Amino acid sequence: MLHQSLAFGQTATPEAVQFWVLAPVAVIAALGMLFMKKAVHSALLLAWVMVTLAIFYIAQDALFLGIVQIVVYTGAVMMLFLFILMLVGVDASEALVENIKGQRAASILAGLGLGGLLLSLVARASVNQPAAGLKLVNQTGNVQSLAAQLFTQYVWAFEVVSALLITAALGAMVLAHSTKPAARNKQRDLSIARFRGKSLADAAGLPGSGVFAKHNAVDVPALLPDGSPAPTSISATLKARGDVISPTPFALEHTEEVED
Amino acid sequence: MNILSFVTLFPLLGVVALAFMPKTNTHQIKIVALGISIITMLLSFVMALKYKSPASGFAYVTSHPWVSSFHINYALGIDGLALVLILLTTVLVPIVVLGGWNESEGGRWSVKTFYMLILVLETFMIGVFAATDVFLFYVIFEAMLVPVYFLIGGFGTGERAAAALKFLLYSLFGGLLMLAAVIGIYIISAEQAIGSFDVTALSHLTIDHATQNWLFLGFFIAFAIKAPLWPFHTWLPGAAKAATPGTSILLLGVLDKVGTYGMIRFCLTLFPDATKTFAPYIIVLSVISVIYGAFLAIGQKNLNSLIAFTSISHFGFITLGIFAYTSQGLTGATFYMVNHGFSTAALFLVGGWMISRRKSAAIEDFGGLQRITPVMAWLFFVSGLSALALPGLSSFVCEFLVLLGTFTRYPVAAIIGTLGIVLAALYILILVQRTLHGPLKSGNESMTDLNLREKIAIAPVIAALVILGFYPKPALHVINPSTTSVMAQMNVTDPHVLAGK
Amino acid sequence: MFTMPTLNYAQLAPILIVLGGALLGVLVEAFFGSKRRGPIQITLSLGTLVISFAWLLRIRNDISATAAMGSVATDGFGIFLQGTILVLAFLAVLLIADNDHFAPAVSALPGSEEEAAAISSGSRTTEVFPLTLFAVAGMMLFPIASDFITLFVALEVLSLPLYIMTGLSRRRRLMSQEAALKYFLLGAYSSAFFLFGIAFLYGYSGTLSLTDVGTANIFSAGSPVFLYIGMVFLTIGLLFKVGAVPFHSWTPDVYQGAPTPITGFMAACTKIAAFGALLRIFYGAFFLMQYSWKPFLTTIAIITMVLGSIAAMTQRDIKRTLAYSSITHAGFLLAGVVALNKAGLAASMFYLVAYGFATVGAFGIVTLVRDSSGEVTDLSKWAGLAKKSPLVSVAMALFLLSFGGVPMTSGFISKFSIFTAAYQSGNIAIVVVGVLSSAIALFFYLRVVLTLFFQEAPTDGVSVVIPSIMTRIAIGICAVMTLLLGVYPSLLLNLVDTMSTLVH
Amino acid sequence: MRTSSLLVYLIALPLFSSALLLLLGRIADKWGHILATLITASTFVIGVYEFMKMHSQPSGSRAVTQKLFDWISVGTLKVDAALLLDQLSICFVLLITGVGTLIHIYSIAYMSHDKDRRRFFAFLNLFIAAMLLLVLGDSYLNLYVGWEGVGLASYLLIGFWNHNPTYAVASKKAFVANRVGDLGLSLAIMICFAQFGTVSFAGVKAGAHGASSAALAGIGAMLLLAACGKSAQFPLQSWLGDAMAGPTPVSALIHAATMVTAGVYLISRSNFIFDASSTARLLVVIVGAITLLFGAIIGTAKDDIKKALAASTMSQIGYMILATGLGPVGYAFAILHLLTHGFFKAGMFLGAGSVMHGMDDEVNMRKYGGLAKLMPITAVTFGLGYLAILGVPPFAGFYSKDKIIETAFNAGGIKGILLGGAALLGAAITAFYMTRLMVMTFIGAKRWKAGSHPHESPLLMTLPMILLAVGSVASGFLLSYGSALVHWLQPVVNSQSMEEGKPLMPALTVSLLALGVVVLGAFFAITKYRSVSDLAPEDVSIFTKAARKDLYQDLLNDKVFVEPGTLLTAGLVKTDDRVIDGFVRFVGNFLAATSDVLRKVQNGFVRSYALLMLAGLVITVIAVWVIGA
Amino acid sequence: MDISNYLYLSVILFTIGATGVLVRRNAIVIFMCIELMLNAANLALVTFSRVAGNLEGQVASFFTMVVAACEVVVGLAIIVTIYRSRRSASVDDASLLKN
Repeated sequence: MLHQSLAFGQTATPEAVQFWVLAPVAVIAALGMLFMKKAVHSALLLAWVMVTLAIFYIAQDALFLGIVQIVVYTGAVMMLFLFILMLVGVDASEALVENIKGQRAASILAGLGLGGLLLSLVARASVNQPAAGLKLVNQTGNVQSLAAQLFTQYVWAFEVVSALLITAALGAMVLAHSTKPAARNKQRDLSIARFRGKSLADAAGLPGSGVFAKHNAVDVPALLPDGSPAPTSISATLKARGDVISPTPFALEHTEEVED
Repeated sequence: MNILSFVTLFPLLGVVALAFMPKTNTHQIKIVALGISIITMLLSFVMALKYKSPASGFAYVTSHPWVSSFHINYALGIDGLALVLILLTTVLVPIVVLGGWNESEGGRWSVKTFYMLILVLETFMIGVFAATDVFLFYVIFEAMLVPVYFLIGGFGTGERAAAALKFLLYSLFGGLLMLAAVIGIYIISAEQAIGSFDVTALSHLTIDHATQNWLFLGFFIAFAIKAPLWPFHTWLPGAAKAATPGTSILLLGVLDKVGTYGMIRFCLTLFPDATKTFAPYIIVLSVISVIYGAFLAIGQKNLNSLIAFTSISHFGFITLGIFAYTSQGLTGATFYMVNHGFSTAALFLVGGWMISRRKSAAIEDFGGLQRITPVMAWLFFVSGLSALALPGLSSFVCEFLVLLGTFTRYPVAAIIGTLGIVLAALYILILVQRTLHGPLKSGNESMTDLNLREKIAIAPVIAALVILGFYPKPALHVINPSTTSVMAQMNVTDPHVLAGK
Repeated sequence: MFTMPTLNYAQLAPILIVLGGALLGVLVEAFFGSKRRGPIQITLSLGTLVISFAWLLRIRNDISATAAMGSVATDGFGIFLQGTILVLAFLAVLLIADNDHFAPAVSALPGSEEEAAAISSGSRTTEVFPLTLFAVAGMMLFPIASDFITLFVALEVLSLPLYIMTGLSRRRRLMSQEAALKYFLLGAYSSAFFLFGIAFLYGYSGTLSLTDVGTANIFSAGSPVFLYIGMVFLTIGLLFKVGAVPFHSWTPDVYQGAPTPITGFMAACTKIAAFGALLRIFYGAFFLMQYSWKPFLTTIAIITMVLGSIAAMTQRDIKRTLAYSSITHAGFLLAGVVALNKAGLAASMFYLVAYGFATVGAFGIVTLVRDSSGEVTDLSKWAGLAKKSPLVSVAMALFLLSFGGVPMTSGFISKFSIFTAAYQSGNIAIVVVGVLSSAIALFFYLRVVLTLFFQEAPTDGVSVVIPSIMTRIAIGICAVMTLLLGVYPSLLLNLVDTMSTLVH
Repeated sequence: MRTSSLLVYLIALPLFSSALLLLLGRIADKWGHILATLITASTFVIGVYEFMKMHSQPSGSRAVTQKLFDWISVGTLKVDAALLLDQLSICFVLLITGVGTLIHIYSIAYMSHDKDRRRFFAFLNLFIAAMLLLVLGDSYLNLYVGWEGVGLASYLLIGFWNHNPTYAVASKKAFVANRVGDLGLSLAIMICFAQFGTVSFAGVKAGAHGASSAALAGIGAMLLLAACGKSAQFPLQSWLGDAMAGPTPVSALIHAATMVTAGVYLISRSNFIFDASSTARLLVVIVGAITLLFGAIIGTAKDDIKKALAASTMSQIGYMILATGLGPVGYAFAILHLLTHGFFKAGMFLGAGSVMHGMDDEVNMRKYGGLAKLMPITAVTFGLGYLAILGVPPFAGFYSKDKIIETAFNAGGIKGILLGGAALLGAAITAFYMTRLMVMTFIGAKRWKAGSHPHESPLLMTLPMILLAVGSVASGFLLSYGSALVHWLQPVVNSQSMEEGKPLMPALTVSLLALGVVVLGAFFAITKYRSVSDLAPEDVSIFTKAARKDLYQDLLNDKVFVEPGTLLTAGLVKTDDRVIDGFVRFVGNFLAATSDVLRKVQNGFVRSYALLMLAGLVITVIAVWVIGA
Repeated sequence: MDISNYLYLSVILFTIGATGVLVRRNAIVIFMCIELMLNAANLALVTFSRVAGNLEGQVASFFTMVVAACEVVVGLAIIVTIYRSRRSASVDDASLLKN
């Protein structure tokens, strides 16, 4: 091990140096998470905090945890976050304007309150008490000792955690997995849909390009140059059957002659 | 099963029978309901005839464990107090069924539902008076609200839903306060001995004064709401206005008596010291009730709410008698409960017939009925006389006893209370004058007089009022020992005669 | 040195059976065609629950604190709650099994063609069954966990499936997804607190065992400050789960958004599990420090009762109303926690059972009331339902009256025994407030009853679908139990009396 | 003490017949009036029989009792349903049954055209029963039953034609005013019970000496209040005038001869209370004096013949009340006047009824005139009654009224002079208004409406009038011959006990004085009303106006009771809705408002929920820290 | 150096995370803040483990990581689902359920 712990309260200097260098950076990074517009920046800062913590774990005789922190947490979990961020849109940035009245002020107040309170409480608590240190238990190696605990005393919890993993997998499947991509509609389907629509007005398709008319179905009157419908353009049979569609929606907008 | 249990549960037999009858056969349903209630009445008569006042405690005692972890028993037993009220119940139910033969029709639900509710209610009403286990009493006390809620809301008129809700909320609110007190006294009994809900056992507890006061209030407010005592009364007029006459009779005639009954059975005997502490304040409330109810009755424009307010006035007398805790006051109050049951029943019955014929409950719509429907008018008048406590009718005896009993302890209260008898004359005679006297008002021309069924329905009520007025001894004979025992439990005696020998 | 761990599988079997069932369910998903999955899953889930329950009956008297190396405590209390959870989960699965509560294709966009195709192909999201079983396993573990790691794991095992299932509603999918998001975010937030609390409790005692925390002398490095911080943070995680004010905000939204059978399942079983854990922790680990937490928990209980019932008064949606009702009930149950006596434990157990049945029943009925667009939870549309469907309305009224604590229903006995226990512990304030808030709560229960029975049906009214046999069984059992426990509560009271033992 | 099993029949017979007639309905229309009359006559026979038996006993043991059953027995309160017939009550029994029988007979004819005659007779019998119970009850509580019973009967009879709203209101007014009096009686009973532990006459009498003077004064005052209600004494007099709404026989029986004298009976019966309390006595004489003048003054301005007679009744009862307040001998004179008044006033009322009968129910005297020729029997019998009430010797009133005036003067000091003066003045005014009545009705010019055919009434009506006229002439002499009544009543009211002090003036002087003022009054009336217009003149003095308006008694009642009462009622109705129910609603609204606020907190934003949690956490940490520290 | 400095750091990070949940609107960022809180808790566990001289804290920390991983899977799946329906990952947009 790198150092010996002396008493609860005092550690060797190298650890102190390390702490005083990394801790402020971690705090700044964590705060940065709060103020970054882009989620992806926040994610990177969080990853940084996690790595810092991993170093602290190692410094505190938790070698295994330190490694796991980097591999699993920073490596896997944070990557998942980034992945999802990509999915959602990596550029998506959040306007940092608060729109719930009083939320921000109250949040900061509550945050400061909680922080202040906890800090002062912790300050009261740790006065001159010796820390036991992990030298003894880590004698056979941190990983071995950890494993021994994990597989004896906490084996039941360990077993149950498997349920959690399955749940997570199942959950992700249920929520995100879609059974089959829906078949794209073929032209045949499209035309059937056209004729089964509410109005037959769509059935005829659109007129060719370069024409003023917006429609060319037989049951829609043609438009005269001034934009008014030409009643004679409809077959009398259709009229008699009442199958005439009002041409108003297809009329040309009255455009002003623009003179340059 | 002893006869008391049998009487209590018998109406449920009717419920079962009705459940298997087809909905459409309304006439048969009514006959069955009537039959069951009459048999219940006869059974209760048998029980009453064999009743002997026990030296102490209750008669016809029966007890089975119910919820053993809380020492709750299905425990029944009656003393004179309970007996007269049970008899009142069993007599009124057939009268309600017969008198309100058609009021079950035209409700939201079927006729069958109506009578099933009525019979369930009857079991509850008998049970609540017979229960000697505080928990059992409480359960029935609350549970009986449910059928009434549906009776008002389902078969009433006008703002029935709101009235039903208000009634239920008030009662349940009171009930919850009582629940806290019930729990409290149970805990105390558990501390002093093995926990118990038995009313006799509980009366032997020694409870310190402050606790007594709180527990007393818990019980009392529940009962005051039910009774209803001023200022807890505002649920009543609405409920009476919306309910059918039959429901009103059961509500005011019997259900509300549970409040005053509870005051005697629980407040007085379980918390004698607290009773003495609070009695002066309650006397004040009672006097206010008497006067206030009477004034409000004078000011009512609706026949049903007028009767409701007269009842508030009368309940004021009852609580006055109870919290004077003299033998005359207590006996008078108990007897008052019975008589008020009959007199209210008479008023609501005839009033209900008038309303159903006129299709309106507004007093101003009536007028001159004396000329066109003499029998109905006369019965209404006689009912009114019983409400104003005319000597010769039973309500006089009890009202007088109450005032007399109160006077010996709280003379000022009695004097103010006496003003109530003048106001009673006013509200009844104004009502009589507006509805029965004067020229016939238009809209009343086609009214028909009572038919035979209606006459039969009301005859026992009037007979009871007259007979008990002339010869109240049987009732007083039954009530007196209970009164004596309540006073003994409270450790009080009547005030001394001031002068004389 | 490494020694073989000894696990008493007989005592762990109920949980293992459920987990096994869940795994089988996952395999079924993989190997059976979508048409056949449904019946198989239903049978499998119900069978698993029944077998687990049967096993539980077998081991009901095996009390031990070392079944899993000290990670779980199988005692009367734990077994009772496990059994309760199994029974209620069984009823809930019956409701879940009714066809059309879940989106057929969850990943498809609401209203998309893909969704329409899935609907028309009749496919079902049968994954809910294994998910439910996973949740049940977590719930069964939660109240018997006796170290903090197991507790935390159990919490997550029960929560994760619920987060997922909340988002699976077939109709109003946006709301359902929103509910899932809210539930998840707040749940994760609260479990962070929970974990932080565990850390500080560990800091205080140097151990993660519930029992040892309770009996820890002031550990050399520990300071009571750590205890307080740990206790508060841990408790808040649990209070979140039970929906106590001010950690309740998720409840109405999630209850409303989730598919109704899931809401029923969640409302009943989660509450039991979470209260189980709460009771075990406060009756065990924190018993000796009661003077530091009792006032604060009492206050929470009072606030929860009062605010829950007041907030419910003006709700217009039946599911939200029931959500607030569950908040109010959390308050009453907390009264049982702070009573801190055997009576309080027994009363809480009774209460949980009674509440569970009524809750599953009530939500079961909510699933039945529909119009052309599916379930209708807007109360105004429920007006006059009694005329069309008297039986369903009577059952609903029964559940509501039970919630309100009207005598002759199980809710009354629950309330009575809880208040008795609280009174016995000298906590009269909580009884008085409880009574008053019951009165307020009654108002809104009765308002619903009034709507059902006394209001005129609107023209665009709803109808009650003919319930499937499974739903009928579920609601029927709930109604019968609600009534039976009200009329003859000794059945259960005697049981909880004997079962209310905790091993440490 | 002797017992008699007959007493109960005095009450039971008419009660039974009344119930029978009411319950049988129209079936009894044909014979109901006959049955009722026979029943009443039979009670008179029983009364006479009892009187004979009583008379044959020595004066100390004449009272008889009959115990029927235990009525109310609670704690120390024991009230029997028991009857007591003594020298005092027998006077009343005979008066009630005697006059009652005559009036029944009269009514057969008078009501022959009314389709509800049966009901009328049922009510009359009810009245007889109640009145007999009133005078026969052996305790205050029994008395109270009869007391309210007669009130009820009076209510029913006044409102007999209640389809006329005015009559219905009149009956209600009478009952309510009576109830105010009843309040006094019930309070008196309560004080008695609290003081003596009993409410029987004997018991109270036995204890009266030991009671405090305040208690006695209280009982006395309350009894007086009761008497005021029933006997229409100041300040509860206002109902009597309106009570004339009832059929005339009713006015004669109830509102002249019997019921209204119940107050006198009550005070005489309670002589042991009043004897022991000078305060109570003082109150009694004040009330009596005021009322006798009050009634008399009202009487001078009434044009309605029945209302004039009613005012006269009020005044005459004022004399009786005055007498009862004058000490033991006064009771006897009060009863004497009561009896004589019963004859002559009933006679006059029947006469008035006879006149109305002949004049198509016209009651306005200004529409009469010169009827003496057409109705000779009525005029003569009425005239005899007139002479009696004026106190012209040897008619009955002379014996009774002069005795009262004389006793009043002898009350001593200023009090005596004031009371005597008032009584004397009353006599003068009585003479004035009675003469006015006689002149306007029977003498002078005809002022009838066209179409009237005044005629003499049938024999069934005139016969009772004749018999009563005989009584008006002879009763005074018979009863006071040799102080017969004074001796007779001695055991009950102790009427000879008081040592007669030196009288202020000799009896003869008083008589002459009284005669003098009577002549003066009569003369004045004759000159004034020799010619009368058939319309009441409007330009009259304010005194006349006031008298016509009953000295503003109704106005006063309206202003003091009715209007504030109405306002109070309206106010309370509002209070009930707005304050009491309003409070409950307020609580509800407050909770609902809170609920709305809570709904707003639940704003749908997950971040707000998280904030709430965090805030809750912070507060909890602080709280636990504070508690832990 | 004072070992409790680690605790201070843990507390500060936890607070920053707890506050971040309140002020950020992007569901993913909020979730990251929660991860930060979990990490802070882990740091406390590891530190306490050193103080207590046993490995239980580290075991707990290990479990936390596993649990967190599962939670992340489920959480992100939910976020993706809702993003697909709404085209927004802002939690403020998801406020249909209220009052």
